[in-house]
Amino acid sequence: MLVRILGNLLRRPPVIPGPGPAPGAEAELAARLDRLSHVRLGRSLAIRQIDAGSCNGCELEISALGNRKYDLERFGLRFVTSPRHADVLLVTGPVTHNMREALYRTWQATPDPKWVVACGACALDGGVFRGSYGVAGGIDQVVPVHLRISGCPPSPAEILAGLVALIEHSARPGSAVGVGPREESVADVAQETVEPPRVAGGVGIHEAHGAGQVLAAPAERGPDRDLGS
Amino acid sequence: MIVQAIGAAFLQLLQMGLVLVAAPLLTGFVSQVRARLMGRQGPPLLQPFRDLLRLLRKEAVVQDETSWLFTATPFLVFSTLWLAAGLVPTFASGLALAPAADLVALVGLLAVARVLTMLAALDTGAGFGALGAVRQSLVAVLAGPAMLMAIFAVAAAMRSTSLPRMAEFVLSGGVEPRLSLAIALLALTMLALADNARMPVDGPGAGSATIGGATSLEYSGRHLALIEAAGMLRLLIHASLIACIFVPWGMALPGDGALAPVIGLGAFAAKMAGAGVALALTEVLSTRIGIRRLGEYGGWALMAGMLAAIFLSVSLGA
Amino acid sequence: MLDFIASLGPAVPGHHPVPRHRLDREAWIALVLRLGEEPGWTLLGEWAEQDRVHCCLCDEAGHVVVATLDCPEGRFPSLSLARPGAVRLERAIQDLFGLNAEALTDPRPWLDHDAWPVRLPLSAAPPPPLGNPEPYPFLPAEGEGLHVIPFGPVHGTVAEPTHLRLTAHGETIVRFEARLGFAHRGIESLVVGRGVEAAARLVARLSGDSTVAHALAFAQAVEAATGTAPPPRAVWLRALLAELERIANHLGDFGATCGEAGVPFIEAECALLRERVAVAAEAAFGHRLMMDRVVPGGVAVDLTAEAAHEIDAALQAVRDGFLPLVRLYDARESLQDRTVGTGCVARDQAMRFGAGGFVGRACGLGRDARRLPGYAPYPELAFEIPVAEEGDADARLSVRAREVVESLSLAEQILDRLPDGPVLAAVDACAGEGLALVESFRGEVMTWVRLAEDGTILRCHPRDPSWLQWPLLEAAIERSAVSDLSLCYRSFNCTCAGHDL
Amino acid sequence: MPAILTSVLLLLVLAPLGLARGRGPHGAVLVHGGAVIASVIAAAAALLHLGGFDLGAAAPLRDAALPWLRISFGLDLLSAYFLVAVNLCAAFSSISALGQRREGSLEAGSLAAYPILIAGMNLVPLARDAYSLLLGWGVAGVASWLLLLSSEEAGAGRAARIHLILSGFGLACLLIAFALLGGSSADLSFESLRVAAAASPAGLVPALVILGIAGGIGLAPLHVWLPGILAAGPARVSALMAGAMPVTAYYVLLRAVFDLAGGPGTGWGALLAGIGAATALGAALRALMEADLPRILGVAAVGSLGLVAVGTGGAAVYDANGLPNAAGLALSGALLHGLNHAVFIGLLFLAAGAVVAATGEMRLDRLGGLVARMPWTAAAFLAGGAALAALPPLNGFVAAWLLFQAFLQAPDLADPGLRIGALAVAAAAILSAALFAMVVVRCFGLVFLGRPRSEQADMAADPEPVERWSMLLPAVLCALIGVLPLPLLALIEPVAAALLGTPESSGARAGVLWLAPQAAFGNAYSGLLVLAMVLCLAVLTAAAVRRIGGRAARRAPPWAGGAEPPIAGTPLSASGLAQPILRVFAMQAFAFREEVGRAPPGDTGAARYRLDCRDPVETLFFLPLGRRAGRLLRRAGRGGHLGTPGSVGLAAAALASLMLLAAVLA
Repeated sequence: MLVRILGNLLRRPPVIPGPGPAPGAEAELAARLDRLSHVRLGRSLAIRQIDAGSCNGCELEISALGNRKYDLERFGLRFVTSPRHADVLLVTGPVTHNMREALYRTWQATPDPKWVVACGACALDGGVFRGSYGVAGGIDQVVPVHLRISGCPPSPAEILAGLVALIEHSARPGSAVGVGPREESVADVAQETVEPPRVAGGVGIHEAHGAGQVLAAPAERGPDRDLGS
Repeated sequence: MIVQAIGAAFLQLLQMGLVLVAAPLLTGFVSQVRARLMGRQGPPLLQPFRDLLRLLRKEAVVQDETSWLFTATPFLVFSTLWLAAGLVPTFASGLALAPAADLVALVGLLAVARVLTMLAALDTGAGFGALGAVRQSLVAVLAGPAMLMAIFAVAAAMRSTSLPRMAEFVLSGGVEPRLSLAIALLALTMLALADNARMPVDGPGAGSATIGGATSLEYSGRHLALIEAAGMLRLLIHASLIACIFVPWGMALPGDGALAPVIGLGAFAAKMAGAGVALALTEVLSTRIGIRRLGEYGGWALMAGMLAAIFLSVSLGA
Repeated sequence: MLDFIASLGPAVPGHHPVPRHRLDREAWIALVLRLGEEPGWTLLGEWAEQDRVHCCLCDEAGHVVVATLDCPEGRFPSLSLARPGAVRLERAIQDLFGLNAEALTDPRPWLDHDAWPVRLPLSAAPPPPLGNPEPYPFLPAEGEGLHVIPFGPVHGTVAEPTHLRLTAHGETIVRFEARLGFAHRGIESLVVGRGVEAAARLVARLSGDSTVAHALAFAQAVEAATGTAPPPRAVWLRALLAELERIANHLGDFGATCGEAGVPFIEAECALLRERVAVAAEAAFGHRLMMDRVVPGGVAVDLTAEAAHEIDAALQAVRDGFLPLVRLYDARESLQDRTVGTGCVARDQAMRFGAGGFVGRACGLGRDARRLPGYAPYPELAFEIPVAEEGDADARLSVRAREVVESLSLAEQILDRLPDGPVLAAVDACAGEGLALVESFRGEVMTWVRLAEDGTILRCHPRDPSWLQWPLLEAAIERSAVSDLSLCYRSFNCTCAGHDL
Repeated sequence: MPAILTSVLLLLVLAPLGLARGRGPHGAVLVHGGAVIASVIAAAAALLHLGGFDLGAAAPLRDAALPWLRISFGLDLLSAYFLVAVNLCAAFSSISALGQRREGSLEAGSLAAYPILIAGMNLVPLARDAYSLLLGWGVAGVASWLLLLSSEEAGAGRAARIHLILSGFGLACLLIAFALLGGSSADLSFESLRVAAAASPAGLVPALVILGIAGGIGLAPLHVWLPGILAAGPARVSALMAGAMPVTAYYVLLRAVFDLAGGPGTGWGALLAGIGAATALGAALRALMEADLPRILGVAAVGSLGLVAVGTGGAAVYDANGLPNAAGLALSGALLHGLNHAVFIGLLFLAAGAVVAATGEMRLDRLGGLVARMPWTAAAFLAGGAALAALPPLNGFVAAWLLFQAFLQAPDLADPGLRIGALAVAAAAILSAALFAMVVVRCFGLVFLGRPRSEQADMAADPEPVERWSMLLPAVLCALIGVLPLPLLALIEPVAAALLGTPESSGARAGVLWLAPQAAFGNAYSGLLVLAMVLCLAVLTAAAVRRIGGRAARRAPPWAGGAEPPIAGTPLSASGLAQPILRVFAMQAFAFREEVGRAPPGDTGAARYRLDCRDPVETLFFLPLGRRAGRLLRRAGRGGHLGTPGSVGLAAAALASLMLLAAVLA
């Protein structure tokens, strides 16, 4: 083991070349958020993953981001346990009614500026589970979504591309959403949130994979609030 | 006399600044080396600075019903550890603040930081954070005494508990290698691992098994930045403490020329790099011990400290 | 057992491949009583329709039978007194169908958190919600100075939603209870009225890590109900997919458990091997998790020669990479210090709950659906079912490590002997009932379907093995310290998504 | 000297006044106000004497003594130092009592006994002969017994009985010790005792004195009862009995063994240090087991005195082995800690009293969240706790630092056994300090932090300003001594030097701003610098953080994994907090046993948990003894529940019989 570990120092890591930011996503993100207040977080983002009722396929792929091949940490991204430490909520699954409150509370516990990334087909609009009595349908029904990563499940490379777009974006001045106290309830947020465009088509056998793309969605929020207000 | 005092004050200022830069660098270096050992590319060396900056720019969420202690603790802990780090000679021994605290007082400062952290965790009231405080209390109860016993041995061999004096004593060749010193080094290393929540006692990403992370679960934004920075400082304190006592070579002494501090800086960087590699190797190669074994681990560290002191006091008399 | 059940009531025609007997109330009670005397009879599942309940039993010889009780009054005698594994299944039946389990030892609600827009969603006329959610009553713990440590439903770093509630005194665990149902998406209601293809896609998303096993069980059940025979090449390919999935998951969990015990090196290596399998699966079948590749009637994609080669290479890489890690695990006493004796499951408890998979096999129960009752093509393949006796985390790890080796060999055998031919057969649209048992990496998946005349789904119940393993996880954690919680949790790796439906 | 005697007389006059006006509206104010004035005067006069301002002490009151009782009083450095400590504690307790006007009418007997207790504790250091010393001791003992008797706390009667037995036992031991010391001579004045002791060193005297005071300061194995006694009284009495009384007992030890008998020698010194270390360690562990705030503080008081004993014993060993510098360091540390003890233990009891008065609760598990509701009390408690835990920059750390520096000299001891013994004692003492830090975290964390765990705790409020100052003053004093210890050490060193008979320069005050004992080169500590630097850096940090990051902040409910807070039962329990430490340390020594009755999976019955933890001394030895003694006492006197006249009569009778016994023996 020692030999292998020391050998690792000499070997080149088997990492894939860093995926560039997903095309289009960054421009979208910037266009949507620039009018909000200017906070620059730099090349460092902490991610709190939330499973809001997914089939755990997305979780498998998200976990894979930590392995040597994708090596999430080289971009300055890392997963954290407490939402208090997080900047990004990476949410998967069609929000089940049973997880609705928990998702909202976690969102509320996260300090501003923060982003919500909807990851996977179900997270966008409920996916195959849309219409069930148990499912609220789409993350944006509960919290505002800033970035959407489709696919069932999206491959690690696709998730990584989305997250890299986000970090590129956060490294640029004038990126993040405002900071301010808020007291809304789940219902308020849901009302505030405009129905974002849905991904065309369901998830079929052949389009399920490789068709993953990153879409940016508007985050319609209340009136802009400046830092420190 | 005045020139000397100004020189000491200047060195002290330099030292206070140096530790602020060196602490995140050491942490970043350790995670970089660890990542490379695991065959990953790992985060950039400067990532800890970026993380701290990001946290500083964020909003701070403070839990309901916490008191002033919760918000004051990050500042107090950080400044306490900053002072403590500034008191350990790194590149030069003639520091102005040296008489403010010797090694014993340094242990006291570390204890203050630990107690404050635990109180802040208890202030959040409940759940896992409080359990983190419980676990940290076990580390604290074992680490402080074990460290003092190891210091006892070292101080008895070097006839002082003042760090600059100890370093100078070693540099002057006044101490021959002894078994007791090796055991004391072992004890101090074990404690450094335990106190910094490093493997094999603890490690990142262990969920409910962690000690270190649990107490800071409710912190966010600038408070979290300070808590994390304090953690980095603590690691630096332990590393530079061991370097100062056991390998002081390269350190600039008060009488040395103007170039000596520069050499001292280089030597310090090399020592910290060595410590970083050693730590990363330990973390990659070891298995985390269960918390039920934590008592044993601390007990062994305490025993090692005791043993060092006993060996030394027996051999000194002979 | 078959004779006994047959003596209780008449067999229902059109149920394949195992018999289903309709029992009356007295016979059902006789069955409950008999179950109390026969520890060897395993309760594989219990599910309901709007006015009847079914249970599936398996004896030591691998005979499987389904018993049905019509309950027009909306109540049925509970099996929980004889088989504690039935408790949660019956609580779910109460929540979804409103059928009342009499003398249920634990009548608290289960999947229903009072958050749905309806109550009893699968009953004939779902009433509106009560709208006044009451706090869930957790099981009590008594003693001086106890405190509660809650985790979740958002917990860990990347984890499924479940609320874990620990009652402890310092580091001593006094009680551990998991509350599930957070991932309840209502799959059982979504599939109703859909065609088998659409339903297959939903069932494949029951639990992403065992998507092949669930899809396979569903496909087999549908094929049994409709009398479809999948082409031989499809049967063999399905087994290949299933073995690849087993290998990938065992690798991931072996690494994660070692990582939890504090050996990040093994975790990193295993993660890379798992990635290797996923990449090969994508190259060969076009999906990293092989989701939607198994469909009723066969498989959706054929395996090309290059793809077979790619898989072969991946298998070889896993073999080369994994065996040294297992040796490393065996050689490290400090690692085994964490795993040996941690999270112990007693054999009799595992039997009472009918836990299958590596959880059961780690405490001496050798049940494996691939062998008993067995399904094609496994009777033609040479493999062993590893069993350990200790029931602790170490035993589970070693069982899983040996299963990886067996699965590698199985996959290689399949690649060697893969028959030629078509891979998809048409599924007739006809009425029928089918049951299938398929071994997922966690244990046997039991899926039961009833099809309507037009071939749409009338009722489908996929029972994930986690149903029977969660209670054992709770018991195993109670015997450990708080600090071993995540290690224990990982060594079981029960799924929430698969369980919550 | 006259000032001190005057204040003692004032206190003695207050007693009948209290008895007479006790039921009146102003009785309590009169008595406690008088006590404040008397103790402040006495403390100031003693401090002045210590500082070298001679206020007529040159002429001891021998002539003014009552010839037929051969009572004589006087003042030297040692007496003056202890008078400072005792009267500081007395002053703070009296101020606190003065502030507690809401209690209305106190029982007259209690009002009368209170000034007598202070007077008795003043008489002990003032005494110039064994007889007067024992008289003072006896007066204090009986007065505190009366105070306990009049307490309304549950178990006070039993505590009073035990206290009386312990006092009587201590008195008897001391009597015999002095008798042995005096030998054939009937003159019990200190001068003649000194001469007599020098002529024939009495080997058993140190043992008898140690045994005599062991009950008073709770040295192991007599530590079992003291916490109960200390926890039983009202706050002002507990503060006095825990803060000042043991210091008086410690004075008796120093006077009898070091001054009169010329030092205990290596053997008894080592024994004292060993017992002290064992006491401190045991007390720290016990304090982690207790669940009531006053009891924890009682145990903590015992532990803090254990450290004093460690220093004293160490000083004796060093002195006997020709290491005067180390001896001076150790004794300075011990003396300083004695004064610290009087201040911070008094403070902690007063703060605990305020908490109990405000909430009616003393169980840790029923308190919580008081830091927002009683901010001043919390601040004072935190200061006292930090002093107890020997955390810089408070006074407790200065004493611990001096003791550690003294122990660093252990390798210079010639005897290897002693060296290793010193190491063991040092390790135990250090460990106990670390454990006490946890005791403080546990107390402060559960009482003042988190969310209130009972309605009473939620409704609590800080006490009135007078009572508040009675806690804040000692807290400030703790910080002051910790930050600027040198002036005090300058006063202590001559005391230590006089006791050890060494030149004065042995001590710890070579530096200007920092402590720098000459014995060890380069070792230095400055609380002032540390505190100033930490505060500067904190301000600097806060400014920098604000500049970089702004100050956006919001309050939010706790994040409990997305579950709805608050979740019932989540606050950490007092015993749960201590469990991991106790499991490591107390498994064997305290028979720490946990039993978990787990329900099998599927069973909905309750899981059960039981914890067993006992002090072995208690179970093996004292429980049976105590039972027998209790039976005896109950039969003899019906114990606790006499009326006021009855108890006063009983007290007078007890005092008279003690005096008679003493006179006869003398």
